[in-house]
Amino acid sequence: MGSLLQVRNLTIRYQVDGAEPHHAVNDVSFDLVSGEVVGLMGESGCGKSSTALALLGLFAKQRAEVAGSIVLCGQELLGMKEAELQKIRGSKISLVFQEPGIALSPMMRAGDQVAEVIHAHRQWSWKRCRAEAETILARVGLGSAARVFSAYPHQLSGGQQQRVVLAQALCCEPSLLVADEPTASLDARSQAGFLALLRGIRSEFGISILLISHSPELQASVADRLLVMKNGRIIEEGSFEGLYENPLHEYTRMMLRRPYGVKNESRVEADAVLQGNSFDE
Amino acid sequence: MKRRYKLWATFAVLAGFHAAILFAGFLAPYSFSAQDRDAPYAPPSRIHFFDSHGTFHARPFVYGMKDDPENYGTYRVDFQQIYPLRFFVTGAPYKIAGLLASRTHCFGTAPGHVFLMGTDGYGRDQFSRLLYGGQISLAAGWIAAAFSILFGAIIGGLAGFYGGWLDDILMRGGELFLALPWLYFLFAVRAALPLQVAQWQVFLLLVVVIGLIGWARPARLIRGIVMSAKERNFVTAARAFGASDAYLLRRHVLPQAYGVMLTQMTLLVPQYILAEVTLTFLGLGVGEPMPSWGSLLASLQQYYVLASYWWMFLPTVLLIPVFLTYYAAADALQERVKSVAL
Amino acid sequence: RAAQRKEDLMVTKNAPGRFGGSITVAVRSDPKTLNPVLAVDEATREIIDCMNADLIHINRETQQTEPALAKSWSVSRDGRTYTLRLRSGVRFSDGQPFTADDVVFSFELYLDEKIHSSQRDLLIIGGKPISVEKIDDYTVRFQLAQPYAAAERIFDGLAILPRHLLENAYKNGTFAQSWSVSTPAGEFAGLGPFRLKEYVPGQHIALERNPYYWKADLQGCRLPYIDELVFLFVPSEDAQVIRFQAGDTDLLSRFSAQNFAVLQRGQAAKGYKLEDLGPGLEYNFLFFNLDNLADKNLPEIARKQVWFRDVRFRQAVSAAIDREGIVRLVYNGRATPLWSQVTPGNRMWVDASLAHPPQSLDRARELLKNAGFSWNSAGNLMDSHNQSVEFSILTSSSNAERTKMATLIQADLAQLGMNVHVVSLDFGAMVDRLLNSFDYEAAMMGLASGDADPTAEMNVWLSSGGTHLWDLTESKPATPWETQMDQLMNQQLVTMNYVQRKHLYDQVQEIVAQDLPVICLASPHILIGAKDRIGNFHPAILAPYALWNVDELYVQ
Amino acid sequence: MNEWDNGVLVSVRSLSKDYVQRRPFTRAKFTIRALDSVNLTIRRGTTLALVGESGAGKSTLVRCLALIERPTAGEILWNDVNLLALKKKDLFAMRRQIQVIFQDPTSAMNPGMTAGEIIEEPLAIQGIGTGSERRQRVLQLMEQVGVPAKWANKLPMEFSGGQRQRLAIARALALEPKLLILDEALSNLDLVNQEMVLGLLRELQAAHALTYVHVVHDLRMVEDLADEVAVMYEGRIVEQRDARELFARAEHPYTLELLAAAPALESIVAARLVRDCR
Amino acid sequence: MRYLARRSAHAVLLLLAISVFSFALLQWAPGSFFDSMRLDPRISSQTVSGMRAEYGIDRPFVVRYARWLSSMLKGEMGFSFAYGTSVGPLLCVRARNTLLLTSSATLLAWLLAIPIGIWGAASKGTWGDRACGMTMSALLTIPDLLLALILLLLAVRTGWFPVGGMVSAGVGGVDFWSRVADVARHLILPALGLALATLPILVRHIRSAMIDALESPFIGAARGHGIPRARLLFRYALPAASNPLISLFGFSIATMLSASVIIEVVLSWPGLGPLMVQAILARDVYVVIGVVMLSSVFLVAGNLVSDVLLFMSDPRIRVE
Ligand SMILES: Nc1ncnc2c1ncn2[C@@H]1O[C@H](COP(=O)(O)OP(=O)(O)OP(=O)(O)O)[C@@H](O)[C@H]1O
Ligand SMILES: Nc1ncnc2c1ncn2[C@@H]1O[C@H](COP(=O)(O)OP(=O)(O)OP(=O)(O)O)[C@@H](O)[C@H]1O
Ligand SMILES: [Mg+2]
Ligand SMILES: [Mg+2]
Repeated sequence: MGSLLQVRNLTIRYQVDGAEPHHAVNDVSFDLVSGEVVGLMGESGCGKSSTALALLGLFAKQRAEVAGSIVLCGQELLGMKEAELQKIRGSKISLVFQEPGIALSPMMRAGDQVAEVIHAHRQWSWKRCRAEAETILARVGLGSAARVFSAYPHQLSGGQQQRVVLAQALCCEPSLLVADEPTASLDARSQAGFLALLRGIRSEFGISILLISHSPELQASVADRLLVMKNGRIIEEGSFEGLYENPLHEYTRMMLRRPYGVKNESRVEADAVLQGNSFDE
Repeated sequence: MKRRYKLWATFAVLAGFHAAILFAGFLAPYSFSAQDRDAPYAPPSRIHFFDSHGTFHARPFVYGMKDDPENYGTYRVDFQQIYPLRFFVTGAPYKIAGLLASRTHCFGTAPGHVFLMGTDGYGRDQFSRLLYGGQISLAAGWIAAAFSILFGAIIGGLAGFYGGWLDDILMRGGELFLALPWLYFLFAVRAALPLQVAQWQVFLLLVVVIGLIGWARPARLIRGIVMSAKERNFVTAARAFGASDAYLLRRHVLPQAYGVMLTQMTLLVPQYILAEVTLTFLGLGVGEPMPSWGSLLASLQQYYVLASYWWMFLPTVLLIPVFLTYYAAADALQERVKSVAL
Repeated sequence: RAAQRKEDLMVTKNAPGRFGGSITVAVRSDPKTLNPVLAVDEATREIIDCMNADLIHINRETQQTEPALAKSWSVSRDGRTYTLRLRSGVRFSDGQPFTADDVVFSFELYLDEKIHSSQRDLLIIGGKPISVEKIDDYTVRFQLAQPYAAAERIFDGLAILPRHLLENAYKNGTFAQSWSVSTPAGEFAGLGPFRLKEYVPGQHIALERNPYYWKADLQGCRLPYIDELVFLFVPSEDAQVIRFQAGDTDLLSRFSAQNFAVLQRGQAAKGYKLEDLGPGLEYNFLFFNLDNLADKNLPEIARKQVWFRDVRFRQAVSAAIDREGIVRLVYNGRATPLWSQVTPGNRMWVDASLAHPPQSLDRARELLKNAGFSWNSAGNLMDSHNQSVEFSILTSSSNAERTKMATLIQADLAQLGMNVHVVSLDFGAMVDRLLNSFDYEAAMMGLASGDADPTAEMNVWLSSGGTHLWDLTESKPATPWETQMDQLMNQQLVTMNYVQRKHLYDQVQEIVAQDLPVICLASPHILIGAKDRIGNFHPAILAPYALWNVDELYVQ
Repeated sequence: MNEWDNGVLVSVRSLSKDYVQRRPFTRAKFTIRALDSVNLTIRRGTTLALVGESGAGKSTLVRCLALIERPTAGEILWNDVNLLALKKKDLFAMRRQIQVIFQDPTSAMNPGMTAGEIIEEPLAIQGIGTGSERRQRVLQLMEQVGVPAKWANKLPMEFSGGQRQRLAIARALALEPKLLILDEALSNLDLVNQEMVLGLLRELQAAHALTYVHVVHDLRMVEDLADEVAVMYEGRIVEQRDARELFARAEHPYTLELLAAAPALESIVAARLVRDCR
Repeated sequence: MRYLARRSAHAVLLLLAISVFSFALLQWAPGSFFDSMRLDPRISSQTVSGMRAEYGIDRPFVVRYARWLSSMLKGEMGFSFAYGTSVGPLLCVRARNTLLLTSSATLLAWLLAIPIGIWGAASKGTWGDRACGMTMSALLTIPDLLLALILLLLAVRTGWFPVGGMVSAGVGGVDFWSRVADVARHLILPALGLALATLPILVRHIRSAMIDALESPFIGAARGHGIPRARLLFRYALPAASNPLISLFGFSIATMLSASVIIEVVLSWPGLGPLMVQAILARDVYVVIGVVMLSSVFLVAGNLVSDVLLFMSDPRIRVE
């Protein structure tokens, strides 16, 4: 499989009013192969979301300075014209925003927001886009899709909002999905469902995923490879089990291992219950 | 960094404008009421360095004027008379910033006249009148606009924040205000004032009245925003800390209307300055011989001025950058106080 | 019966013109009514006059009376009985004959107290309404309570109305509502050169040729020449000027000297001509509040009235005024300075021997000094109680010229050390002060009587007159010169001999110039524009300036 | 026997909350029952974990508890006092006792205020300390939650998601409340920071006998941090138990499902290794 | 529905209040219609006072108000001293013309202002935006009257537009469509003038609200989903910026009857404007009150519309 995304020497500096610029991302390089799921982990504030935003070229000039190179399917994204970027965003590369609460327009119904994304990339009638949006919403686990469809974001629970955002990202079947904490406000059952969904589309369409998540469980379940970031740099890279078993840095170990819970005996029983319940369906 | 620089730059320019107006007495070569009955509607004096023979003069000069015998009421340059421009000349007495008496003017000519922007129908120097005019116009515009916005913010804020019957009462009250024929009120106020009150005071008073009456529009705009703003999560969050309504309004809700308030302000100041054009039309203007920007513009509204005396437009043209700087300042301020409308 | 009579056409002396075409004129506002009895304002009258005719008419060019619907008249020896012979065979615009009944009916309307015609007062002579009597179908007799010098002239502008159309309304008491602007065109009939064709509110009123009009030209062709006369309603003067310049309208009157200058520039190319007819009858003046303020609470003004009542003070003010400056700066030179109320345009009545002293500040200072005024170190004028002389001049904001004059006077008087404020109020507010509250110090006004004859001015100069602006509280003359003026005015009213009357009126003018109840300033010239293609165009200084001979105008 | 003697701090009795939503064009109303007669007891000095499916009504319950949403029916008793019937003045004092960290911390911060101002706000509103004391406290709080104090002048949108969440925690802690409600307050934090915040909370609990209601979706954390667990499902509390007990003796089918959906990390890693070997 | 009913009830009360206050204000203003008649030397003061009595000017306030109210209920809307007829029919035709003018001008102004304002916000800080700001402040500096005169001159010089009026003289007879075309041609200039006069206010508000809206994070998110720029501006940012614009829109309905006075006077559009100016200056009070009442109805309607739109556009605002 060919390389889908090449990031070279990505550097992001935030312009801060009245203070010196803040280096959020420093000289980050990595590759992503088609169909691959790469996990990105790291301490809060280490620059993960910034990297994700940079991949989609979402920085305004006066806010941040972005340098380096981002090549997607042989196209350099940095410095690309906004109009061309617009065609790529959402259809080739799409992003699940970290905080759904602020990523949704408060003035539009949830269903319409999904439909808008479809409408932007498909030459479909508006009616068809809406129908498609409804099926996608159902697929991301919004059981009462009709209600959610016509609800405004402030009428939805955190989890519901997150799934709307997920639906937006998935609706056009992008070749690269950048998911920034996609399950942060999902309960365990919904998370499992989401994982199933990811696997499903991955096997179905062969999309690659850059998965940003703090949850080692999530990373362990889906990520083929793991990048560990610290202070804006990638400090370690490798397969999950490799890093889990013998990390180079203490930092990595701390990111991956929960300091609690393991010692609890009752947990063993629960584990036993879970044994049969694999995610592969 | 860049943003801050922009704000200060616009403020500096504004400060410059205002200083020029404050020190009008010094900058203006003539008194605003000095009539030169031999030179009504004289065109602007051109400032020369070279005379008609091509000789260079280190000191800039203006030519004299004489009546054009062929066209009544127009002038010709009199190349015989050369009046050098002098600086810090002694002329009509005035008060610096309204306090210190002085007779020194920034520039002028000893004999002859220098009319930088021509003269009006009485032969009064337009440039001087423009400078002096700003004093009353700016004061009027600012005061009235401030009143409107202040009342608008208070009333619109309360109506939008509490809703219900309070909203009904305040907004219906606003409608009542908007609907009444205020012209009559102004007539009445003007008529009720004694004749001895100075005209510019009357005018200022009327503009303030207009400003007081004018709260209804900003109030409605602000109310709309407040209605939406008070439902935002951070307002709820502050409520959970026990914030009082006054605090919420002041700290969280009204700031979301700053953008609209600023916009209203930048629109209202010019509008109130120009309100005088209408007031003059109704006989409620600042009154002769006091100049004001409104009255300068009001004189433009006659066809013959439009058709014959292009320099009468110069005040308008000069007002554009002033208003534009207000906009720029408002823009810069808006960036500073911006509240993301989410 | 009457219709069988031979038609008694009036033949005009003008050069014969061409028939057909239409003329468009702009007026400031819609007509308020089309009923001649109720019409008050200028625009309304101008339109109504084109559709109606009077018995005796004042020729606007000669300023003399001439026969109209009355082909001749005779006056009794005592000057109290007028017998008018009417033209026979004349028809209204609907084809119905005109007889003495219509005249009697019309005067009944004008004189009816309940109708409140603004013309009624003109018909009250010596405190009694004139009486009308039908002698036969074509003769009427008018009885006056006292001899009246200008009796013939009162018939001017009194339209004769068709009894057959209006009698019912009058009897039902609905006359006040009849012939309003919403009445259909078919219900009108008049004796004027035109009749109503169409009225579109706010836009225009179109009149068409009256086929029964009673005038003919030298060749015996029935007037008027033009088929259609359209009045456009253009509310602003500037818009009128621009539309005239654009060729939208054919005639233009009532515009400022400045606009005259603008129009002059394009004159040749645009195919119109402009005429400066010299001063009209309007006179602008400054006057001081001489009302008796005893029962008003206006101590400040009452204090200043001590100055105002001093004739030397008024003379000083008059002497200080730069009338030439006013003419030049306010009117671009298209006005005539005035020292009394009669303008040189009023050829029959102007006192040519009146002195025209030029501006003289020295003389003014001299007069003030004699009156006990003095100057302090700052150059301010102080009265004998050492109060500084400061007063305000009230002007109407709707009249830019008068405000401008006041501003010039302000600067003139500043040279005398007087501190003068110009207070311009809207007309309503100003009039309220002049007439009701008397809360003013000095004011500027202009008056233009509709007629050149001095009788039109009675209300102004008689001390009991309703337009005796400077002192409305007065019922008996307060000063000797006022007594004399009352006498002179009353006397000229009953004097039938022109030379004697002129002598009396000259004396009035001299008193005005000397004692200055009002300080006359200037009279603007009547300025007229017309398209070159308008024939028989003979504008006059009396209103309607260009349209007075509309029946003779033609389009080349 | 009086339940307050058992150390019950808050008792929620048959609390219901209905939301109204309108259909797009017809504008027809329909009602969403977000809470359906919820009964809940919260014991003083303990941590209650609230788990449940997304949309189950956890946040709604939290908002009702925090007295920023009026329930449709029911009562909330705090030491015998019905909080819903409180007068304005008492409510003001009560607010200090109950603090909440919202699920969506960003929208709960005024985007025009700096981080320092945001954290200082509750102190200022409640009138605690002088200006400089408050600022001192703000910096201290920021350090405690692991956000560099030098960033006190940044605007909220200039922080990362996790940092904003920590600012929210700092703000809630500022008033030292008796009852602290955390609505998924750790969801955006990495393990290290989670542990750090939890440590802080534990410390405070030990020192001041604080009571926590903690909405979590990560069952793995529950037994570590909670004394008691309440499971919500479709607007109702279906189970309330001792945290340890829950894993052993869960009864409600939904609870069982929930437990089943959260495998332990070891098992996943083991599964991966197995898969790799195959 | 209940809301509308309540608002209508309020509106009736409000209109009553407006009429009472207007009456009081008119009472207070100096001068009366008959004063200027007294300046005519040919009319005696007895005649004038006779007329005053006839029209009931001297009656007490309450009596006059009651008389006016009853004539209002009959649809006459009082009596015009100048025209000697009832006010209702007088206003009717002109109100229609004014409405035609102002509604087309409002439409034009919004159609121009929305793209300009949005474009200004989207290209904030560019030279284009600055030039646009300059034009707008120039427009704001130019008094309406001057603007109207300039347009009139434009019409005269170019000959492209009819110079004032509403129909050409003599089109009475021709068929309906050419009459419509004729009116449309006459409409262009005044509508343009009116639109230009309100344009800077609208543009300024739209631009500023859009700048605020465009900085919201959800716009960034929408960008991230590849929403095309036009849709981003119109579908995402515009609704978020719409709040003050809706209030403004309400105003533009509210001021439909009174906004065009000067333009009407200069361009001789046969609307309420010239009538009202004359009535105000001549103190033809019932005409003034008639106009005031008519515009109050529009005011109430405009604000109602803006409130309903506000509730509909912003889901977060709760209707009580
Ligand atoms: N303002 C509102 N209007 C209408 N429905 C609402 C409103 N707020 C919440 N809801 C609905 O109420 C239900 C409960 O929402 P709540 O936010 O309490 O869920 P939650 O348990 O917090 O879920 P999550 O774990 O996803 O945050 C959801 O179905 C939600 O859509
Ligand atoms: N707009 C901004 N202006 C200034 N600094 C910023 C801005 N956005 C982010 N930062 C800073 O850049 C750094 C990286 O932020 P980023 O959002 O990429 O972190 P993250 O890895 O996503 O963290 P988290 O897991 O908490 O979301 C943080 O220290 C943050 O404070
Ligand atoms: Mg992040
Ligand atoms: Mg929730």
